[in-house]
Amino acid sequence: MKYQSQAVAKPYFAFAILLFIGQIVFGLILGTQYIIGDFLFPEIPFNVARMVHTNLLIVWLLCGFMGATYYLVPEETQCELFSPKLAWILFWAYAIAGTLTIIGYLSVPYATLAEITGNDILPTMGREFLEQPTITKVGIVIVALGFLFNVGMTILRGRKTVINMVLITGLLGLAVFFLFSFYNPSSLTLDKYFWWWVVHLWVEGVWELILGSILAFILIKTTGVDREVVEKWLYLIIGMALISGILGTGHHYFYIGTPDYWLWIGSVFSAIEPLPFFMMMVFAFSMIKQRRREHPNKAAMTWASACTIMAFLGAGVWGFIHTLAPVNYYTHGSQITAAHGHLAFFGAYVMIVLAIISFAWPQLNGRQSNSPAAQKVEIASIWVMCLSMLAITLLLTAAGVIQVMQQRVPADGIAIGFMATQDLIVPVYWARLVAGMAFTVGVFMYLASFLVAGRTRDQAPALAANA
Amino acid sequence: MSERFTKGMARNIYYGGGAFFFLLFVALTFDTVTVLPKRENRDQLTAQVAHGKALWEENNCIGCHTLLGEGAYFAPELGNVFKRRGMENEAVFKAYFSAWLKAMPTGVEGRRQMPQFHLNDEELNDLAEFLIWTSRINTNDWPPGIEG
Amino acid sequence: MKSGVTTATTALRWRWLIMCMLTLTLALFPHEALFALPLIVFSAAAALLKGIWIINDFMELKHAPPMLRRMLMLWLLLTTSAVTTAALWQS
Amino acid sequence: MNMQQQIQQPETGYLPGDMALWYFLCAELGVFALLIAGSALVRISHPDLFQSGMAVLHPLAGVINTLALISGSYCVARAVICVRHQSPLAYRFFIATALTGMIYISVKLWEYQSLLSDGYSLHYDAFFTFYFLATFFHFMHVVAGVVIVLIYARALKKNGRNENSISHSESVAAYWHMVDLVWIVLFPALYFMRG
Repeated sequence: MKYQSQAVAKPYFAFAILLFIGQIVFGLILGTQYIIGDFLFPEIPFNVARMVHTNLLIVWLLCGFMGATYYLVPEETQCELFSPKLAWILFWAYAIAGTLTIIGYLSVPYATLAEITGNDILPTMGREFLEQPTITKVGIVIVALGFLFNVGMTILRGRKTVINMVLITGLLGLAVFFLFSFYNPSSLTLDKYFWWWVVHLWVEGVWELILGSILAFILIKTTGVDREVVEKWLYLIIGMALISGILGTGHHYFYIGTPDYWLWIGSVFSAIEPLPFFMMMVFAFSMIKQRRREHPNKAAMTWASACTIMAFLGAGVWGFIHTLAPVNYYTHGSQITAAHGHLAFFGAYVMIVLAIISFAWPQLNGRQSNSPAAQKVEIASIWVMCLSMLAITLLLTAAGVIQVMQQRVPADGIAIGFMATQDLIVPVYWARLVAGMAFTVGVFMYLASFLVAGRTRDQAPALAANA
Repeated sequence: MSERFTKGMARNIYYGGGAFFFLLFVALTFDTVTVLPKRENRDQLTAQVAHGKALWEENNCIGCHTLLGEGAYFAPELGNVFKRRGMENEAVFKAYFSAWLKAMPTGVEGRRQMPQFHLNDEELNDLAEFLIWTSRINTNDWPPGIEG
Repeated sequence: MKSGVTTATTALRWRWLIMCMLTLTLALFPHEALFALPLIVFSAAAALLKGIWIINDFMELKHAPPMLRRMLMLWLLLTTSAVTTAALWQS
Repeated sequence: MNMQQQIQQPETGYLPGDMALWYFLCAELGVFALLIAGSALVRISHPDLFQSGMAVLHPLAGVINTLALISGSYCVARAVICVRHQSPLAYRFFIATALTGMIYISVKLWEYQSLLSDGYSLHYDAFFTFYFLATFFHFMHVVAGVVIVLIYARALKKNGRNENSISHSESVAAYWHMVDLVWIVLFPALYFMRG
């Protein structure tokens, strides 16, 4: 750690990991409910568990992004954070608001929550991923503004590198597009249309800028490759991501009431969406190949390089298999979508946040890296998590194929109903639950690596003062 | 010799390409928004339909069901439930719909359960109106079959 | 050095003039059912020739890394044959 | 590098323009290829729509636009040669390129206007959806091309030639040729390949 104020990243990272564990727990509940329909009913109905699962994901990823920003911006700008105090205040505001929201989901029926938080004044609740009460949304906007102010002031004072400029653009975009979550017209199609401006333009737009800049930062630090080289690749990759991703939004506008030309635009542009992910993979591996130093933190490098592979598979390959309109006609809203969602989110965003935590956490604790013994456990946990997530994805894909073949493709009268199809898929759901448990084991191994790191602290390379 | 792959060009592609495609997206959005009223029959979007949509949201129906293919995949698609369960007859559908919601949860052991939402008759009617209106949106012929 | 320039520009000028002539010839083709087939074939051939010249001489990919040149040629071939096949299919 | 050698006989493996741009151009060509291939499929399944749709278009407008773009390509290729030889004519050739682009833009706008006033639009039928999507997307590329050429011509005139001028002018030219290449395939497919 070169700058004192980088330390504010610590609570953000710790809270992110905590929420990650919560997300996994609720994932297991959901996986069980897919098999035993009345599991935990009526205490935790499926919709509540799912809401908690997905909202925790978003909240912890954002928390990880903020932590990553607080960690890397002082180092990139070469000056202390504008106000570490503000970062701490915002952390508590964010953590308390987030926790209260989750408690709200779990303790009262959703309709009651809507009523007590005054949803009728400005209705924004009850839309997928945007279930947060309106006051929570307002809170998110306030935290985001404070955060952007803090980071923006730091960048204005310090060195402006490509990495921190791209990062701040991504964060700014994240905040701007979130504003569309306050727009909820009574026309369903219009509502859905602009709902995607939050969801798609986040995950296939501005979040990729954040992903790219964090990845570029880790690669510069661990490989010692010339900044110029990394930066031009960063520009090119995110440029390609925007070129394909912006009009690629069209692949969500096939069957929700929007005009039919979106069938063309969505298919054509999302067909080239795997390209930036492919380039990212090639980029990461060629940088590692050209490395000029051996960084002791092998675990962080494993996270970063594995991230590009899994992102390419999840966002690139699994996105492509159901993105063309004629295919999507049959797969839209099936378990195929769930398969793609799981691998893409894990590969692109979960892994990059875990990569930066893996890189930054030892440094925040005064070490170059964790001890070799701790890294061994951590790298094993990466393998377990990646393989389990691949298994979940393959099984959900199989579930989706069954669903499409039984429920969608056959003619009316021959096709079986939704619930009957789900009954057919139960064996696959069992296997998926097992894979989910394996993933949980991976998460615990990851946590165990922190314990090992603490115990073997003396074997870890110390951080040179002002290195 | 000049550089073959320059940061300047990569930056121009990022800013130029990003702006170019975002502008195209805005232009297409403008066109979409102008033709949507016809495709979704906005003239039939009554106060009841709007109230139904609010009820749909306040009870987080999207947490289990899909609507026009978006949502959770735990319970059936409801974008065409008016056709599937109401045979496109409003009176039949409303009778079926309110009986169904009042009978929830079924309590059959091991089966997926739908919570009891305690909606009154007016609310049930408006929610049904919303689903009826939704089923008439021009969705480019989706879903492929009646089973959704 | 001067002679090299002249050769290059002369070649470009000729190709440009021939491409313009080809385009104008298309305009003069009679639009009758009898000529539908020749028109399709002729316009496809003209498009191919123009594309090859653009790629090789205007873009100067004749001596570029062969992979890039092949990719562009493949692009030209695929798109031209797609539209031509569709047109021939119809007639 | 020996400049003269490169001019007379460009060495094998020489890439004109910036490599970053070529990534972009290939992606763009990919998009157009999918669009064109998709339209071919639509044409096979709805031949009648293409037949009636193509009859409505104005072949002369297509011919003028093709001449304009080919001439633009010629001018910009000459401009690159002039930049290499430090000839002051480069600026004029770039301006001429932009002018051909403006001819294209005017004709296309007239064409759009007359089609729209006759009631044909993006939503008319499958043919016109394709026609407007593909040509408007291409049209925006021409507009962008004119802007890029003008910006570069101005920079060249103001700052003079520097060690990056050759690469920059080659990049500008490569973009323009790409736009031209796409039109060369679209033009017969839209105006002349009637069944």
